[in-house]
Amino acid sequence: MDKTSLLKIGKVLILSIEGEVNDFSVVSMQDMLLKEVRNTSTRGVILNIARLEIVDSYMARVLSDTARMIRLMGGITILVGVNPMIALTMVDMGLDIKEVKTALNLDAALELLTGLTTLGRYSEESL
Amino acid sequence: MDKTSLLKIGKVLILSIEGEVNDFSVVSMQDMLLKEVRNTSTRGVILNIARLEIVDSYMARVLSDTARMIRLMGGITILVGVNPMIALTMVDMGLDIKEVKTALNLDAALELLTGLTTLGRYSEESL
Amino acid sequence: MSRVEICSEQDIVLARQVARQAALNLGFSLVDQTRIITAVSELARNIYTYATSGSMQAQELKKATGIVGLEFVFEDQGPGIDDLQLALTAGYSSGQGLGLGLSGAKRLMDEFELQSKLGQGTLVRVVKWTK
Amino acid sequence: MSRVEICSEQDIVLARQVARQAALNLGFSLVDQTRIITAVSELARNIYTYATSGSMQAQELKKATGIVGLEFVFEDQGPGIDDLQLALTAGYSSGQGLGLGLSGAKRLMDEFELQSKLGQGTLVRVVKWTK
Ligand SMILES: Nc1ncnc2c1ncn2[C@@H]1O[C@H](COP(=O)(O)OP(=O)(O)O)[C@@H](O)[C@H]1O
Ligand SMILES: Nc1ncnc2c1ncn2[C@@H]1O[C@H](COP(=O)(O)OP(=O)(O)O)[C@@H](O)[C@H]1O
Repeated sequence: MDKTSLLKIGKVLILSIEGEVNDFSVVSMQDMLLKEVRNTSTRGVILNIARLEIVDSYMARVLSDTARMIRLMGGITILVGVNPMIALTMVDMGLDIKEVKTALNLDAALELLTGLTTLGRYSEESL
Repeated sequence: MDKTSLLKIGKVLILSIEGEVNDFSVVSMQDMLLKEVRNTSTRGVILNIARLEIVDSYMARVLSDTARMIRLMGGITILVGVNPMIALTMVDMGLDIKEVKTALNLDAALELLTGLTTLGRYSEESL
Repeated sequence: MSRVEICSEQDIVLARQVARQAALNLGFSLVDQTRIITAVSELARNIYTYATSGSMQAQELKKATGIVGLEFVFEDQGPGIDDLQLALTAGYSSGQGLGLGLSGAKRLMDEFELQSKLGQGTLVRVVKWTK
Repeated sequence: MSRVEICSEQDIVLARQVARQAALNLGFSLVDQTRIITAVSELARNIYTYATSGSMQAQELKKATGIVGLEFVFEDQGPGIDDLQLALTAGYSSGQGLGLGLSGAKRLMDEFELQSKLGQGTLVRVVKWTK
Protein backbone atom coordinates (compact mmCIF):
# COMPACT_ATOMS: atom_id res chain seq x y z
CA MET A 1 0.00 0.00 0.00
CA ASP A 2 3.01 2.31 -0.41
CA LYS A 3 1.35 3.85 -3.43
CA THR A 4 -1.49 5.44 -1.58
CA SER A 5 -1.89 7.57 1.50
CA LEU A 6 -4.92 7.98 3.70
CA LEU A 7 -5.39 11.18 5.64
CA LYS A 8 -8.14 12.25 8.00
CA ILE A 9 -9.07 15.88 8.44
CA GLY A 10 -12.03 16.34 10.75
CA LYS A 11 -14.79 14.21 9.35
CA VAL A 12 -13.22 13.93 5.93
CA LEU A 13 -11.04 11.09 4.67
CA ILE A 14 -8.59 11.88 1.88
CA LEU A 15 -7.27 8.98 -0.13
CA SER A 16 -4.47 9.86 -2.51
CA ILE A 17 -3.79 7.23 -5.12
CA GLU A 18 -0.36 7.59 -6.58
CA GLY A 19 1.63 6.64 -9.62
CA GLU A 20 2.14 3.04 -10.51
CA VAL A 21 -0.63 1.38 -8.59
CA ASN A 22 -1.57 -2.14 -9.73
CA ASP A 23 -5.02 -3.66 -9.93
CA PHE A 24 -4.58 -5.68 -6.78
CA SER A 25 -3.47 -2.77 -4.65
CA VAL A 26 -6.35 -0.70 -5.97
CA VAL A 27 -8.74 -3.29 -4.63
CA SER A 28 -7.06 -3.50 -1.24
CA MET A 29 -7.12 0.28 -1.12
CA GLN A 30 -10.87 0.11 -1.67
CA ASP A 31 -11.26 -2.42 1.15
CA MET A 32 -9.17 -0.33 3.53
CA LEU A 33 -11.11 2.80 2.69
CA LEU A 34 -14.50 1.19 3.32
CA LYS A 35 -13.36 -0.13 6.68
CA GLU A 36 -12.07 3.29 7.61
CA VAL A 37 -15.34 4.92 6.61
CA ARG A 38 -17.16 2.50 8.83
CA ASN A 39 -14.84 2.74 11.84
CA THR A 40 -14.51 6.48 11.94
CA SER A 41 -17.20 9.10 11.87
CA THR A 42 -16.47 9.99 8.30
CA ARG A 43 -18.90 12.13 6.47
CA GLY A 44 -17.12 12.51 3.21
CA VAL A 45 -14.35 10.89 1.23
CA ILE A 46 -12.07 12.67 -1.17
CA LEU A 47 -10.40 10.52 -3.79
CA ASN A 48 -7.34 12.41 -4.92
CA ILE A 49 -5.90 11.16 -8.20
CA ALA A 50 -3.66 14.15 -8.94
CA ARG A 51 -0.63 11.88 -8.94
CA LEU A 52 -2.19 9.07 -10.88
CA GLU A 53 -0.73 8.55 -14.30
CA ILE A 54 -3.80 7.34 -16.14
CA VAL A 55 -7.39 6.30 -15.58
CA ASP A 56 -8.17 3.25 -17.68
CA SER A 57 -11.48 1.41 -17.76
CA TYR A 58 -10.50 -0.69 -14.75
CA MET A 59 -9.60 2.31 -12.63
CA ALA A 60 -12.73 4.13 -13.78
CA ARG A 61 -14.81 1.19 -12.67
CA VAL A 62 -13.09 1.00 -9.30
CA LEU A 63 -13.61 4.72 -8.75
CA SER A 64 -17.33 4.60 -9.52
CA ASP A 65 -17.82 1.38 -7.58
CA THR A 66 -16.07 2.87 -4.57
CA ALA A 67 -18.26 5.96 -4.68
CA ARG A 68 -21.33 3.77 -4.99
CA MET A 69 -20.29 1.65 -2.01
CA ILE A 70 -19.59 4.70 0.12
CA ARG A 71 -22.95 6.13 -0.82
CA LEU A 72 -24.64 2.90 0.27
CA MET A 73 -22.86 3.27 3.58
CA GLY A 74 -24.11 6.85 3.89
CA GLY A 75 -21.05 8.84 2.87
CA ILE A 76 -20.27 11.22 0.08
CA THR A 77 -17.37 10.87 -2.35
CA ILE A 78 -15.66 13.63 -4.26
CA LEU A 79 -13.04 13.01 -6.91
CA VAL A 80 -10.27 15.56 -7.32
CA GLY A 81 -7.12 15.87 -9.37
CA VAL A 82 -8.33 14.72 -12.77
CA ASN A 83 -5.75 16.37 -15.01
CA PRO A 84 -6.62 17.61 -18.52
CA MET A 85 -4.77 14.74 -20.22
CA ILE A 86 -6.70 12.18 -18.24
CA ALA A 87 -9.98 14.01 -18.81
CA LEU A 88 -9.36 14.12 -22.57
CA THR A 89 -8.38 10.48 -22.73
CA MET A 90 -11.40 9.38 -20.74
CA VAL A 91 -13.74 11.31 -22.99
CA ASP A 92 -11.96 9.94 -26.07
CA MET A 93 -12.51 6.37 -25.03
CA GLY A 94 -16.02 6.86 -23.73
CA LEU A 95 -15.27 6.44 -20.04
CA ASP A 96 -17.63 8.18 -17.72
CA ILE A 97 -17.90 8.32 -13.97
CA LYS A 98 -21.21 10.10 -13.80
CA GLU A 99 -22.12 9.00 -10.31
CA VAL A 100 -18.98 10.48 -8.84
CA LYS A 101 -18.95 14.13 -7.91
CA THR A 102 -15.82 16.05 -8.78
CA ALA A 103 -14.09 19.17 -7.54
CA LEU A 104 -11.26 21.15 -9.10
CA ASN A 105 -8.87 20.66 -6.22
CA LEU A 106 -8.56 19.54 -2.63
CA ASP A 107 -9.53 22.93 -1.23
CA ALA A 108 -12.72 23.06 -3.23
CA ALA A 109 -13.57 19.50 -2.24
CA LEU A 110 -12.92 20.16 1.43
CA GLU A 111 -14.97 23.31 1.34
CA LEU A 112 -17.83 21.43 -0.18
CA LEU A 113 -17.66 18.65 2.40
CA THR A 114 -17.03 20.92 5.37
CA GLY A 115 -19.88 23.25 4.57
CA LEU A 116 -21.89 20.15 4.49
CA THR A 117 -20.62 18.81 7.78
CA THR A 118 -21.07 21.97 9.82
CA LEU A 119 -24.45 22.81 8.40
CA GLY A 120 -25.34 19.18 8.47
CA ARG A 121 -28.41 19.64 6.42
CA TYR A 122 -27.21 19.52 2.87
CA SER A 123 -27.38 16.22 1.33
CA GLU A 124 -25.81 14.48 -1.49
CA GLU A 125 -28.55 15.56 -3.88
CA SER A 126 -27.93 19.22 -3.21
CA LEU A 127 -24.19 18.86 -3.71
CA MET B 1 -41.67 -10.20 14.08
CA ASP B 2 -39.10 -10.96 16.77
CA LYS B 3 -36.34 -10.06 14.36
CA THR B 4 -37.20 -6.40 14.12
CA SER B 5 -37.79 -3.57 16.51
CA LEU B 6 -39.72 -0.38 15.94
CA LEU B 7 -38.84 2.71 17.95
CA LYS B 8 -40.34 6.17 17.90
CA ILE B 9 -38.29 9.24 18.77
CA GLY B 10 -40.20 12.46 18.33
CA LYS B 11 -41.48 12.42 14.80
CA VAL B 12 -39.01 9.84 13.67
CA LEU B 13 -39.61 6.09 13.41
CA ILE B 14 -36.63 3.79 13.61
CA LEU B 15 -37.04 0.30 12.26
CA SER B 16 -34.17 -2.06 12.97
CA ILE B 17 -34.19 -5.19 10.87
CA GLU B 18 -32.12 -7.94 12.40
CA GLY B 19 -30.36 -11.13 11.53
CA GLU B 20 -32.19 -14.03 10.06
CA VAL B 21 -35.31 -12.36 8.80
CA ASN B 22 -37.29 -14.29 6.20
CA ASP B 23 -39.10 -12.94 3.16
CA PHE B 24 -42.49 -13.22 4.78
CA SER B 25 -41.55 -11.33 7.91
CA VAL B 26 -39.88 -8.64 5.82
CA VAL B 27 -43.18 -8.04 4.10
CA SER B 28 -45.15 -7.96 7.34
CA MET B 29 -42.57 -5.57 8.72
CA GLN B 30 -43.21 -3.33 5.73
CA ASP B 31 -46.98 -3.47 6.36
CA MET B 32 -46.55 -2.64 10.02
CA LEU B 33 -44.25 0.25 9.23
CA LEU B 34 -46.59 1.80 6.70
CA LYS B 35 -49.51 1.57 9.16
CA GLU B 36 -47.39 3.19 11.82
CA VAL B 37 -46.37 6.00 9.48
CA ARG B 38 -50.01 6.59 8.70
CA ASN B 39 -51.31 6.45 12.24
CA THR B 40 -48.67 8.63 13.80
CA SER B 41 -47.44 11.95 12.61
CA THR B 42 -44.21 10.50 11.37
CA ARG B 43 -42.11 12.70 9.22
CA GLY B 44 -39.10 10.51 8.79
CA VAL B 45 -38.28 6.82 8.87
CA ILE B 46 -34.89 5.36 9.56
CA LEU B 47 -34.31 1.83 8.31
CA ASN B 48 -31.45 0.45 10.34
CA ILE B 49 -29.84 -2.65 8.83
CA ALA B 50 -26.65 -2.66 10.90
CA ARG B 51 -27.53 -6.11 12.20
CA LEU B 52 -28.69 -7.56 8.93
CA GLU B 53 -26.45 -10.27 7.57
CA ILE B 54 -26.90 -9.68 3.85
CA VAL B 55 -28.89 -7.62 1.38
CA ASP B 56 -29.91 -9.79 -1.55
CA SER B 57 -31.98 -8.64 -4.52
CA TYR B 58 -35.21 -9.37 -2.66
CA MET B 59 -34.22 -7.30 0.36
CA ALA B 60 -32.92 -4.51 -1.89
CA ARG B 61 -36.27 -4.41 -3.64
CA VAL B 62 -38.20 -4.34 -0.37
CA LEU B 63 -36.02 -1.52 0.93
CA SER B 64 -36.51 0.63 -2.19
CA ASP B 65 -40.20 -0.19 -2.37
CA THR B 66 -40.66 0.76 1.27
CA ALA B 67 -38.88 4.07 0.77
CA ARG B 68 -41.00 4.76 -2.29
CA MET B 69 -44.24 4.04 -0.43
CA ILE B 70 -43.25 6.21 2.47
CA ARG B 71 -42.37 8.96 0.06
CA LEU B 72 -45.83 8.69 -1.47
CA MET B 73 -47.26 9.09 2.03
CA GLY B 74 -45.22 12.24 2.49
CA GLY B 75 -42.41 10.86 4.59
CA ILE B 76 -38.71 10.54 4.15
CA THR B 77 -36.70 7.35 4.53
CA ILE B 78 -33.05 7.08 5.40
CA LEU B 79 -31.13 3.83 5.32
CA VAL B 80 -28.34 3.35 7.85
CA GLY B 81 -25.99 0.57 8.82
CA VAL B 82 -24.85 -0.76 5.45
CA ASN B 83 -21.54 -2.38 6.36
CA PRO B 84 -18.57 -2.55 3.99
CA MET B 85 -19.12 -6.24 3.15
CA ILE B 86 -22.72 -5.59 2.18
CA ALA B 87 -21.77 -2.47 0.21
CA LEU B 88 -19.11 -4.43 -1.70
CA THR B 89 -21.43 -7.34 -2.41
CA MET B 90 -24.29 -5.13 -3.55
CA VAL B 91 -22.10 -3.22 -5.97
CA ASP B 92 -20.50 -6.47 -7.19
CA MET B 93 -23.84 -7.90 -8.14
CA GLY B 94 -25.21 -4.70 -9.56
CA LEU B 95 -27.73 -3.96 -6.83
CA ASP B 96 -28.49 -0.34 -6.28
CA ILE B 97 -31.01 1.45 -4.14
CA LYS B 98 -30.71 4.85 -5.71
CA GLU B 99 -34.05 6.15 -4.49
CA VAL B 100 -33.12 5.55 -0.88
CA LYS B 101 -31.13 8.13 1.00
CA THR B 102 -28.38 6.84 3.23
CA ALA B 103 -26.52 7.96 6.34
CA LEU B 104 -23.47 6.53 8.01
CA ASN B 105 -25.13 5.88 11.35
CA LEU B 106 -28.20 6.57 13.45
CA ASP B 107 -26.83 9.87 14.75
CA ALA B 108 -26.20 11.21 11.29
CA ALA B 109 -29.62 10.05 10.12
CA LEU B 110 -31.37 11.62 13.10
CA GLU B 111 -29.45 14.83 12.61
CA LEU B 112 -30.52 14.94 9.01
CA LEU B 113 -34.17 14.27 9.83
CA THR B 114 -34.27 16.57 12.83
CA GLY B 115 -32.73 19.48 11.02
CA LEU B 116 -35.30 18.83 8.43
CA THR B 117 -38.20 18.64 10.82
CA THR B 118 -37.37 21.76 12.78
CA LEU B 119 -36.44 23.78 9.75
CA GLY B 120 -39.36 22.22 8.01
CA ARG B 121 -38.69 23.96 4.77
CA TYR B 122 -36.46 21.59 2.95
CA SER B 123 -38.15 19.51 0.42
CA GLU B 124 -37.25 15.94 0.04
CA GLU B 125 -35.37 16.68 -3.14
CA SER B 126 -32.94 18.88 -1.25
CA LEU B 127 -32.23 16.15 1.26
CA MET C 1 -21.69 -32.38 2.90
CA SER C 2 -24.99 -30.80 3.90
CA ARG C 3 -28.32 -30.89 2.21
CA VAL C 4 -31.24 -28.51 2.63
CA GLU C 5 -34.72 -29.19 1.29
CA ILE C 6 -36.20 -25.93 0.12
CA CYS C 7 -39.97 -25.64 0.21
CA SER C 8 -40.74 -22.63 2.39
CA GLU C 9 -39.51 -19.12 3.03
CA GLN C 10 -37.88 -20.31 6.21
CA ASP C 11 -35.84 -22.82 4.21
CA ILE C 12 -34.18 -19.93 2.37
CA VAL C 13 -33.01 -18.70 5.77
CA LEU C 14 -31.83 -22.22 6.59
CA ALA C 15 -29.87 -22.43 3.33
CA ARG C 16 -28.15 -19.16 4.24
CA GLN C 17 -27.30 -20.47 7.70
CA VAL C 18 -25.80 -23.65 6.29
CA ALA C 19 -23.81 -21.60 3.77
CA ARG C 20 -22.54 -19.24 6.46
CA GLN C 21 -21.41 -22.09 8.67
CA ALA C 22 -19.63 -23.81 5.79
CA ALA C 23 -17.95 -20.55 4.72
CA LEU C 24 -16.83 -19.90 8.28
CA ASN C 25 -15.38 -23.40 8.57
CA LEU C 26 -13.28 -22.92 5.46
CA GLY C 27 -11.92 -19.60 6.69
CA PHE C 28 -13.36 -17.37 3.97
CA SER C 29 -12.89 -13.63 4.50
CA LEU C 30 -15.86 -11.64 5.79
CA VAL C 31 -16.48 -10.19 2.35
CA ASP C 32 -16.38 -13.59 0.70
CA GLN C 33 -18.71 -14.99 3.36
CA THR C 34 -21.13 -12.21 2.52
CA ARG C 35 -20.78 -12.90 -1.22
CA ILE C 36 -21.41 -16.62 -0.71
CA ILE C 37 -24.41 -16.19 1.59
CA THR C 38 -25.91 -13.63 -0.79
CA ALA C 39 -25.51 -15.90 -3.83
CA VAL C 40 -27.01 -18.82 -1.92
CA SER C 41 -29.94 -16.67 -0.86
CA GLU C 42 -30.67 -15.75 -4.48
CA LEU C 43 -30.51 -19.32 -5.77
CA ALA C 44 -32.49 -20.78 -2.89
CA ARG C 45 -35.18 -18.18 -3.37
CA ASN C 46 -35.39 -18.93 -7.09
CA ILE C 47 -36.19 -22.55 -6.26
CA TYR C 48 -38.92 -21.51 -3.85
CA THR C 49 -40.29 -18.85 -6.20
CA TYR C 50 -40.15 -20.60 -9.55
CA ALA C 51 -40.15 -24.31 -8.73
CA THR C 52 -41.95 -24.30 -5.34
CA SER C 53 -39.53 -26.88 -4.02
CA GLY C 54 -36.07 -28.34 -4.55
CA SER C 55 -32.81 -28.78 -2.74
CA MET C 56 -29.38 -27.33 -2.05
CA GLN C 57 -26.30 -29.43 -1.51
CA ALA C 58 -23.16 -27.91 -0.03
CA GLN C 59 -19.78 -29.59 -0.33
CA GLU C 60 -16.13 -28.78 0.27
CA LEU C 61 -13.81 -29.14 -2.73
CA LYS C 62 -10.04 -29.39 -2.88
CA LYS C 63 -7.86 -28.63 -5.89
CA ALA C 64 -4.72 -30.61 -6.63
CA THR C 65 -2.83 -27.48 -5.60
CA GLY C 66 -4.33 -27.74 -2.13
CA ILE C 67 -6.68 -24.77 -2.52
CA VAL C 68 -10.03 -25.49 -0.95
CA GLY C 69 -13.42 -24.24 -1.98
CA LEU C 70 -17.11 -24.53 -1.42
CA GLU C 71 -19.56 -25.95 -3.93
CA PHE C 72 -23.31 -25.49 -3.85
CA VAL C 73 -25.68 -27.37 -6.14
CA PHE C 74 -29.27 -26.18 -6.41
CA GLU C 75 -31.67 -28.60 -8.01
CA ASP C 76 -35.38 -28.56 -8.70
CA GLN C 77 -37.98 -30.36 -10.80
CA GLY C 78 -39.78 -27.12 -11.56
CA PRO C 79 -40.86 -25.62 -14.89
CA GLY C 80 -37.29 -25.10 -16.12
CA ILE C 81 -35.91 -22.13 -18.04
CA ASP C 82 -36.58 -21.65 -21.73
CA ASP C 83 -33.91 -19.12 -22.66
CA LEU C 84 -30.81 -19.46 -20.46
CA GLN C 85 -29.14 -16.43 -22.06
CA LEU C 86 -32.14 -14.27 -21.25
CA ALA C 87 -32.46 -15.58 -17.70
CA LEU C 88 -28.82 -14.69 -17.11
CA THR C 89 -29.24 -11.17 -18.43
CA ALA C 90 -28.92 -8.66 -15.61
CA GLY C 91 -32.29 -6.99 -15.15
CA TYR C 92 -34.41 -9.66 -16.81
CA SER C 93 -37.17 -11.14 -14.66
CA SER C 94 -40.18 -13.16 -15.76
CA GLY C 95 -41.87 -12.04 -12.56
CA GLN C 96 -41.55 -9.03 -10.32
CA GLY C 97 -37.95 -9.57 -9.30
CA LEU C 98 -35.08 -7.25 -10.05
CA GLY C 99 -33.66 -9.87 -12.39
CA LEU C 100 -30.32 -9.80 -10.63
CA GLY C 101 -30.45 -13.18 -8.90
CA LEU C 102 -28.80 -15.44 -11.46
CA SER C 103 -26.47 -12.79 -12.92
CA GLY C 104 -25.63 -11.58 -9.41
CA ALA C 105 -24.83 -15.08 -8.14
CA LYS C 106 -22.62 -15.58 -11.17
CA ARG C 107 -20.69 -12.40 -10.43
CA LEU C 108 -20.31 -13.19 -6.75
CA MET C 109 -18.95 -16.73 -7.19
CA ASP C 110 -15.87 -18.04 -8.99
CA GLU C 111 -17.64 -20.75 -10.96
CA PHE C 112 -21.22 -20.77 -12.19
CA GLU C 113 -23.04 -23.41 -14.19
CA LEU C 114 -26.68 -23.36 -15.22
CA GLN C 115 -28.53 -26.31 -16.75
CA SER C 116 -32.23 -26.42 -17.39
CA LYS C 117 -34.79 -28.29 -19.42
CA LEU C 118 -38.27 -26.93 -19.99
CA GLY C 119 -40.78 -28.93 -17.99
CA GLN C 120 -38.08 -30.94 -16.25
CA GLY C 121 -36.23 -28.69 -13.91
CA THR C 122 -33.18 -26.59 -13.26
CA LEU C 123 -29.72 -27.15 -11.83
CA VAL C 124 -27.38 -24.39 -10.74
CA ARG C 125 -23.87 -25.19 -9.56
CA VAL C 126 -21.66 -22.52 -8.03
CA VAL C 127 -18.20 -22.66 -6.49
CA LYS C 128 -16.14 -20.20 -4.49
CA TRP C 129 -12.43 -20.85 -3.91
CA THR C 130 -10.40 -19.61 -0.99
CA LYS C 131 -7.92 -17.79 -3.24
CA MET D 1 12.34 -2.85 -29.46
CA SER D 2 11.14 -3.92 -26.03
CA ARG D 3 9.25 -6.96 -24.99
CA VAL D 4 7.20 -7.51 -21.84
CA GLU D 5 5.93 -10.89 -20.71
CA ILE D 6 2.53 -10.40 -19.14
CA CYS D 7 1.47 -12.91 -16.53
CA SER D 8 0.73 -10.92 -13.38
CA GLU D 9 -0.94 -7.71 -12.33
CA GLN D 10 2.45 -6.14 -11.83
CA ASP D 11 3.30 -6.87 -15.48
CA ILE D 12 0.45 -4.58 -16.54
CA VAL D 13 2.23 -1.81 -14.63
CA LEU D 14 5.48 -2.79 -16.33
CA ALA D 15 3.87 -2.63 -19.78
CA ARG D 16 2.66 0.88 -18.96
CA GLN D 17 6.15 1.92 -17.84
CA VAL D 18 7.71 0.60 -21.05
CA ALA D 19 5.06 2.39 -23.09
CA ARG D 20 5.59 5.65 -21.24
CA GLN D 21 9.34 5.52 -21.74
CA ALA D 22 8.96 4.76 -25.45
CA ALA D 23 6.42 7.56 -25.89
CA LEU D 24 8.67 10.00 -24.06
CA ASN D 25 11.61 9.05 -26.26
CA LEU D 26 9.64 9.78 -29.42
CA GLY D 27 8.55 13.18 -28.13
CA PHE D 28 4.82 12.53 -28.01
CA SER D 29 2.72 15.29 -26.42
CA LEU D 30 1.53 14.77 -22.84
CA VAL D 31 -1.97 13.98 -24.05
CA ASP D 32 -0.73 11.45 -26.58
CA GLN D 33 1.48 9.87 -23.94
CA THR D 34 -1.60 9.48 -21.76
CA ARG D 35 -3.59 8.04 -24.65
CA ILE D 36 -0.85 5.54 -25.46
CA ILE D 37 -0.30 4.44 -21.87
CA THR D 38 -4.05 4.06 -21.35
CA ALA D 39 -4.48 1.93 -24.49
CA VAL D 40 -1.52 -0.24 -23.48
CA SER D 41 -2.99 -0.68 -20.02
CA GLU D 42 -6.28 -1.92 -21.48
CA LEU D 43 -4.68 -4.39 -23.88
CA ALA D 44 -2.16 -5.70 -21.35
CA ARG D 45 -4.95 -6.24 -18.82
CA ASN D 46 -7.02 -8.12 -21.39
CA ILE D 47 -4.16 -10.58 -21.82
CA TYR D 48 -3.88 -11.09 -18.08
CA THR D 49 -7.65 -11.32 -17.59
CA TYR D 50 -8.72 -13.43 -20.54
CA ALA D 51 -5.61 -15.37 -21.56
CA THR D 52 -3.73 -15.46 -18.22
CA SER D 53 -0.44 -14.81 -20.02
CA GLY D 54 1.02 -13.39 -23.20
CA SER D 55 3.35 -10.67 -24.35
CA MET D 56 3.65 -7.10 -25.55
CA GLN D 57 6.21 -5.93 -28.07
CA ALA D 58 6.92 -2.24 -28.54
CA GLN D 59 8.68 -0.92 -31.62
CA GLU D 60 9.42 2.41 -33.27
CA LEU D 61 8.18 2.84 -36.85
CA LYS D 62 9.18 5.37 -39.48
CA LYS D 63 7.11 6.38 -42.51
CA ALA D 64 8.72 7.22 -45.85
CA THR D 65 7.71 10.80 -45.09
CA GLY D 66 9.91 10.72 -42.01
CA ILE D 67 7.04 10.70 -39.51
CA VAL D 68 7.81 8.36 -36.64
CA GLY D 69 5.42 6.30 -34.61
CA LEU D 70 5.11 3.66 -31.97
CA GLU D 71 3.77 0.17 -32.57
CA PHE D 72 2.61 -2.24 -29.89
CA VAL D 73 1.77 -5.86 -30.58
CA PHE D 74 -0.11 -7.83 -27.92
CA GLU D 75 -0.12 -11.57 -28.39
CA ASP D 76 -1.51 -14.45 -26.38
CA GLN D 77 -2.35 -18.13 -26.77
CA GLY D 78 -5.53 -17.76 -24.74
CA PRO D 79 -9.11 -18.80 -25.54
CA GLY D 80 -9.47 -16.35 -28.41
CA ILE D 81 -12.48 -14.25 -29.32
CA ASP D 82 -15.53 -15.72 -31.02
CA ASP D 83 -17.25 -12.61 -32.32
CA LEU D 84 -14.77 -9.80 -33.07
CA GLN D 85 -17.54 -7.35 -33.91
CA LEU D 86 -19.20 -7.95 -30.55
CA ALA D 87 -15.91 -7.74 -28.63
CA LEU D 88 -15.25 -4.37 -30.27
CA THR D 89 -18.67 -3.03 -29.37
CA ALA D 90 -18.37 -0.31 -26.75
CA GLY D 91 -19.99 -1.56 -23.58
CA TYR D 92 -19.81 -5.28 -24.34
CA SER D 93 -17.98 -7.39 -21.79
CA SER D 94 -18.07 -11.14 -21.38
CA GLY D 95 -17.03 -10.59 -17.77
CA GLN D 96 -17.49 -7.79 -15.29
CA GLY D 97 -15.56 -5.16 -17.22
CA LEU D 98 -16.99 -1.95 -18.63
CA GLY D 99 -16.45 -3.32 -22.14
CA LEU D 100 -14.50 -0.25 -23.17
CA GLY D 101 -11.03 -1.78 -23.39
CA LEU D 102 -10.84 -2.83 -27.05
CA SER D 103 -13.11 -0.08 -28.38
CA GLY D 104 -11.30 2.47 -26.19
CA ALA D 105 -7.84 1.40 -27.33
CA LYS D 106 -9.05 1.64 -30.93
CA ARG D 107 -10.26 5.19 -30.39
CA LEU D 108 -7.08 6.27 -28.63
CA MET D 109 -4.64 4.98 -31.24
CA ASP D 110 -4.21 5.81 -34.95
CA GLU D 111 -4.16 2.22 -36.15
CA PHE D 112 -5.85 -0.79 -34.64
CA GLU D 113 -5.85 -4.39 -35.81
CA LEU D 114 -7.48 -7.34 -34.07
CA GLN D 115 -6.95 -10.98 -35.04
CA SER D 116 -8.21 -13.93 -33.10
CA LYS D 117 -8.95 -17.58 -33.48
CA LEU D 118 -11.09 -19.48 -31.03
CA GLY D 119 -8.96 -21.81 -28.95
CA GLN D 120 -5.75 -20.47 -30.44
CA GLY D 121 -5.23 -16.96 -29.21
CA THR D 122 -5.48 -13.28 -29.90
CA LEU D 123 -3.27 -10.63 -31.48
CA VAL D 124 -3.86 -6.91 -31.19
CA ARG D 125 -1.65 -4.45 -33.05
CA VAL D 126 -1.90 -0.71 -32.41
CA VAL D 127 0.11 2.22 -33.73
CA LYS D 128 0.29 5.88 -32.78
CA TRP D 129 2.02 8.38 -35.07
CA THR D 130 3.69 11.62 -33.98
CA LYS D 131 1.51 13.76 -36.23
N1 LIG E 1 -35.07 -22.41 -10.50
C1 LIG E 1 -35.71 -21.79 -11.51
N2 LIG E 1 -36.70 -22.39 -12.19
C2 LIG E 1 -37.33 -21.78 -13.22
N3 LIG E 1 -37.04 -20.53 -13.64
C3 LIG E 1 -36.07 -19.87 -13.01
C4 LIG E 1 -35.35 -20.43 -11.93
N4 LIG E 1 -34.42 -19.52 -11.51
C5 LIG E 1 -34.56 -18.45 -12.31
N5 LIG E 1 -35.55 -18.64 -13.22
C6 LIG E 1 -35.98 -17.70 -14.29
O1 LIG E 1 -34.92 -16.81 -14.58
C7 LIG E 1 -35.36 -15.45 -14.41
C8 LIG E 1 -34.22 -14.62 -13.90
O2 LIG E 1 -33.88 -15.04 -12.58
P1 LIG E 1 -33.13 -14.06 -11.60
O3 LIG E 1 -31.95 -13.49 -12.30
O4 LIG E 1 -32.88 -14.78 -10.31
O5 LIG E 1 -34.14 -12.85 -11.39
P2 LIG E 1 -35.55 -12.75 -10.62
O6 LIG E 1 -35.66 -13.95 -9.71
O7 LIG E 1 -35.45 -11.45 -9.90
O8 LIG E 1 -36.58 -12.73 -11.70
C9 LIG E 1 -36.53 -15.53 -13.47
O9 LIG E 1 -37.38 -14.41 -13.62
C10 LIG E 1 -37.17 -16.86 -13.89
O10 LIG E 1 -37.98 -16.67 -15.01
N1 LIG F 1 -6.91 -11.19 -25.17
C1 LIG F 1 -8.17 -11.61 -25.17
N2 LIG F 1 -8.46 -12.95 -25.20
C2 LIG F 1 -9.73 -13.39 -25.20
N3 LIG F 1 -10.81 -12.58 -25.14
C3 LIG F 1 -10.60 -11.24 -25.11
C4 LIG F 1 -9.30 -10.70 -25.11
N4 LIG F 1 -9.42 -9.35 -25.07
C5 LIG F 1 -10.73 -9.08 -25.05
N5 LIG F 1 -11.46 -10.21 -25.07
C6 LIG F 1 -12.94 -10.33 -25.10
O1 LIG F 1 -13.50 -9.13 -25.59
C7 LIG F 1 -14.40 -8.57 -24.67
C8 LIG F 1 -14.36 -7.07 -24.71
O2 LIG F 1 -13.10 -6.62 -24.27
P1 LIG F 1 -12.92 -5.15 -23.72
O3 LIG F 1 -13.51 -4.19 -24.70
O4 LIG F 1 -11.49 -4.97 -23.37
O5 LIG F 1 -13.84 -5.07 -22.42
P2 LIG F 1 -13.73 -5.76 -20.98
O6 LIG F 1 -12.31 -6.26 -20.82
O7 LIG F 1 -14.08 -4.66 -20.05
O8 LIG F 1 -14.73 -6.88 -20.99
C9 LIG F 1 -13.99 -9.14 -23.33
O9 LIG F 1 -15.06 -9.13 -22.40
C10 LIG F 1 -13.51 -10.54 -23.72
O10 LIG F 1 -14.61 -11.41 -23.84
